[in-house]
Order: sequence, then structure tokens, then C-alpha cells
Amino acid sequence: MKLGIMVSEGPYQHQASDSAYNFTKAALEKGHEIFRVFFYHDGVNNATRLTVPPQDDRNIVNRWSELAKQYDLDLVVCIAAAQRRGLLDENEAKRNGKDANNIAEGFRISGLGQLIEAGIQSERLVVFGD
Amino acid sequence: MEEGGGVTKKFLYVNRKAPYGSIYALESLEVVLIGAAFEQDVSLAFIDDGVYQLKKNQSTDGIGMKNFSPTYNALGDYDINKIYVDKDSLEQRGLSLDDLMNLTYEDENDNYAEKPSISLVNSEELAALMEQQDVVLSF
Amino acid sequence: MTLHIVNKSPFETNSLETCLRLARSGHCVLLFEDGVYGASKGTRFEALLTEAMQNCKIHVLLPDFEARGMKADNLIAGIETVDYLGFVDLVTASERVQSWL
Amino acid sequence: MASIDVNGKSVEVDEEGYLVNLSEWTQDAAKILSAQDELELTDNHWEVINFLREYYDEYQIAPAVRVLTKAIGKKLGPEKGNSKYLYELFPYGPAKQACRFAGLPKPTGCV
Repeated sequence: MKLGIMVSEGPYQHQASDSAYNFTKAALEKGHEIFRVFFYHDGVNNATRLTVPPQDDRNIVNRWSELAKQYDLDLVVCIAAAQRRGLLDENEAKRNGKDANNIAEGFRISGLGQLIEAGIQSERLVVFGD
Repeated sequence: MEEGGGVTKKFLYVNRKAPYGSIYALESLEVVLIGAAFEQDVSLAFIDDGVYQLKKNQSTDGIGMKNFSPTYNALGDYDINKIYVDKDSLEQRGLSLDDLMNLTYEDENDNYAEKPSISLVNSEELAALMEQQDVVLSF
Repeated sequence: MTLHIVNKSPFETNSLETCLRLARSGHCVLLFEDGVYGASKGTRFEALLTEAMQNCKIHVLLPDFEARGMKADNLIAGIETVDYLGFVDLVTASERVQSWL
Repeated sequence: MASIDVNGKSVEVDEEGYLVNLSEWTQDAAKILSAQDELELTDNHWEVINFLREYYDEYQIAPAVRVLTKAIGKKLGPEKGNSKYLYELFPYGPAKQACRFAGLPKPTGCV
């Protein structure tokens, strides 16, 4: 079955992104298709490559990147939410005159329309948040 | 704008959080406005503290935040006119319909008559409404 | 059938109460994250859960329950446990998923 | 940060030419911004700019293009309520260019 996921909370602060990750991984292991994982609200912080968690803790950002690589996942970060919270890719950094970008491998920044499209295209949409 | 490849689904946006205390209410409204371009069958539900989003007379001068409550009045322009408010939640909070903003839309099929967008619904009606949906987005 | 997922402790918010008020007969409820506290025996919500189980099936995400120091025998009788694979099955078996944030 | 000179007053604009402080908007600022795009503002342009400013004032958002088109049509007549007319006035698009002249927030590029 084709599933869509929305993640509305940042990593570490709230369990939502862990739950979303564990759910996504289980769904993929069962052979389901993940149409898209959409990161919104503070969820956009799952995509910053600048996180440095202690070595004895999980690396939530890398974990998403690796899952994306392994399963060719579409990890989409909402542009409007990302701009508010200082999460930029190269294009957005340039467009907004910022001197750095911080998006991790496997994520892409795009519009909110991608969430609506995920709702339309997926057979089920599951929201993880606070 | 034609989006979504001709498929029309029933989308319900469930709002259960108060405004200002967290950004969920504001960013939910942003999804609704962008989503309107996809010409889906959209309904909004306001439950629990979500009903506070529609409270009239919001004034944010003292907290230095943007007052986004006027934007709910624009929903009619975006063809979003199915706004359901949970009666129980409203009453538990000592509020009635008169305490909420008067959201309206112009009915194109009725000579652009101005009509109210908000409907008060009881638990049974709200549960029935939820059961008709294809996609439920929670905020 | 709708799958309702509740991730809040009933002591923290009224998500579980509103969920059970609006869930219809035949629906499924999954308690996960802090929501699992609602599934344990002896709380002031036990009667609410027991009553809800007459119409709805209630599940708890066992990894979240165990992470919080509880075991299956702390569960209110009738609540079923699932792991993440079971969570996925609940989602695919339903027509829609409603998240009670 | 770049700026434009409006009657001797320096007004900050961002990389894409949007005002940094919306409260600094004046009609003269709009004229200077449009001159940078080699566009001279006619009464027809001002109708749209004023409409956008009123819409923003009332609803705290810039209207989506189709909402703008419909509303302009209703207010100024059907011959103006179409995207062809609006794009002729604002070749870079009513959402981006007209909002910039009108001193509205920069669209996030959301859809």
C-alpha cells in the first residue's frame, strides 16, 4: 500500500520523529511504498546536517538520510516552515542572502503543495506530532 | 491552478490547539490556504482548544506577535466554506457562536449571497463527518 | 473503519477523552508515546477505557509501554499489544488515520 | 543589505528587492521599485497595488493569484479580472512583482 507520512516535531525534543522513523522503517520492511515523508512545523529540524548528538545516542538526522538512500525515499521539508527556523538549501540561502546552508543529504526543500499532493496520492496519511 | 491530477479527495483539517501558545494554528492555516489551490473537497474542524482560534477580538499588540485571526475571514475567497465547530468544546469553554468571528462566503450558485461558513456540530454529527473523509490532517 | 492514534497521556491533555467521544462503533484506537499511560491498570481513566472497549478495539504500542517501565500484565484487560509492524497493519487495515495530537 | 533611495531616505530592500520593513512603504517607494524593473506605474497598476494593500490590511495575507483575479474582476470589471490582464501589467507575475511594489511580504514560494 502507498503511505504518506507527516512529521510535525523536531528531533530529540519530542518522540514524534522517532515514532515516524520507526513506523516508516516498519512499513518499508513490510513491503509498503512510502510516497513521501513531509516535514512541517518544527519537524523541519529533522533535516539539519549540523546536529551533533552524543555518540551514545541515536543520530536522528543521519538515520533519515540513510533510510532515504536505502529505499530512495522522498523526504520533503516545507519551505515556509524551514525559512522561519533557519533551515536552508543552497538555492534558498542564495535567494535570501544567507551565508550558509544546512540541509542534510536525502532531504529536499519544497512547498506545502507537496503535503497536499501526498494526501492525494497516498492511500493513507499518518501524522506524527505534538 | 490545476493541481493534483484531477483526483478529488475529501480533506479534513482538524484544529485542536489554541493560537499563539504554539505555531500549530498559524501553520495549519497556511496549509489550508496553499491547499485550496488543489481544488479538493476541504472541511475544517475546530475541536477542544482549537475553537479559540476563531475567537473574535484577538489583539496581539501586547505580545509582539502577528495577529493572524483576520486571515480566517479570507477563507471564503479561497472557496473554503465548510467550517465545523465542536459544540461541546465551545460550551465547555463558556463560549457560544456569538463569541466567534463571523466567517462568511459568497455562494456562487445563489447569486453571490453571503452565507455563514461556520456550522456548530454535536459529537454525533462531527463523528459522522470525520467518517466521510479520505485524508485527515491534524494540527 | 477509522484508526485513531493517541500520543498524549490522558493526564496531560484531553486528547484521549475527545478521541473516545468522537470514535464510532467499530473503530480502532492505538495508544502510543505518552498515550500508553492511558492503557495501564488502576488509573482514573480505566473506567473510560473499559467502557470504550465495548464499541472500539484498543491497542497499545508495546515498545512505548515497556520503555516507560510497564509490562503487558499492567494493561487494562482487553487492550491488545502491537509492535511497529502491527502499527503498520492497523494503518493499512483502516480507511483513514486520525491523529489526536 | 541593499537599499533604495526614496526622497533622500534610505530604505532597506532584500536580495530580491522586497522591502525589509513593510512600514517604510510609500507610493514613492513603489515608483522607485517599479522603475528598477523598467516599468512606469499607470492608473491601472495603481488599482491593483491599492487593491493588494487593502486586501493585506484586511486579511493579513497577500491573496493567491486566482483569488486576486476573481476579486479584481468583481471590483473593477470582468475585463480586468483575468490573469492575462494582470500579467500584462506585471510581467513577472502579480504575486511576486505587484506584491513587491505594494510593500507586501515576500511570497515563500510555497506551492
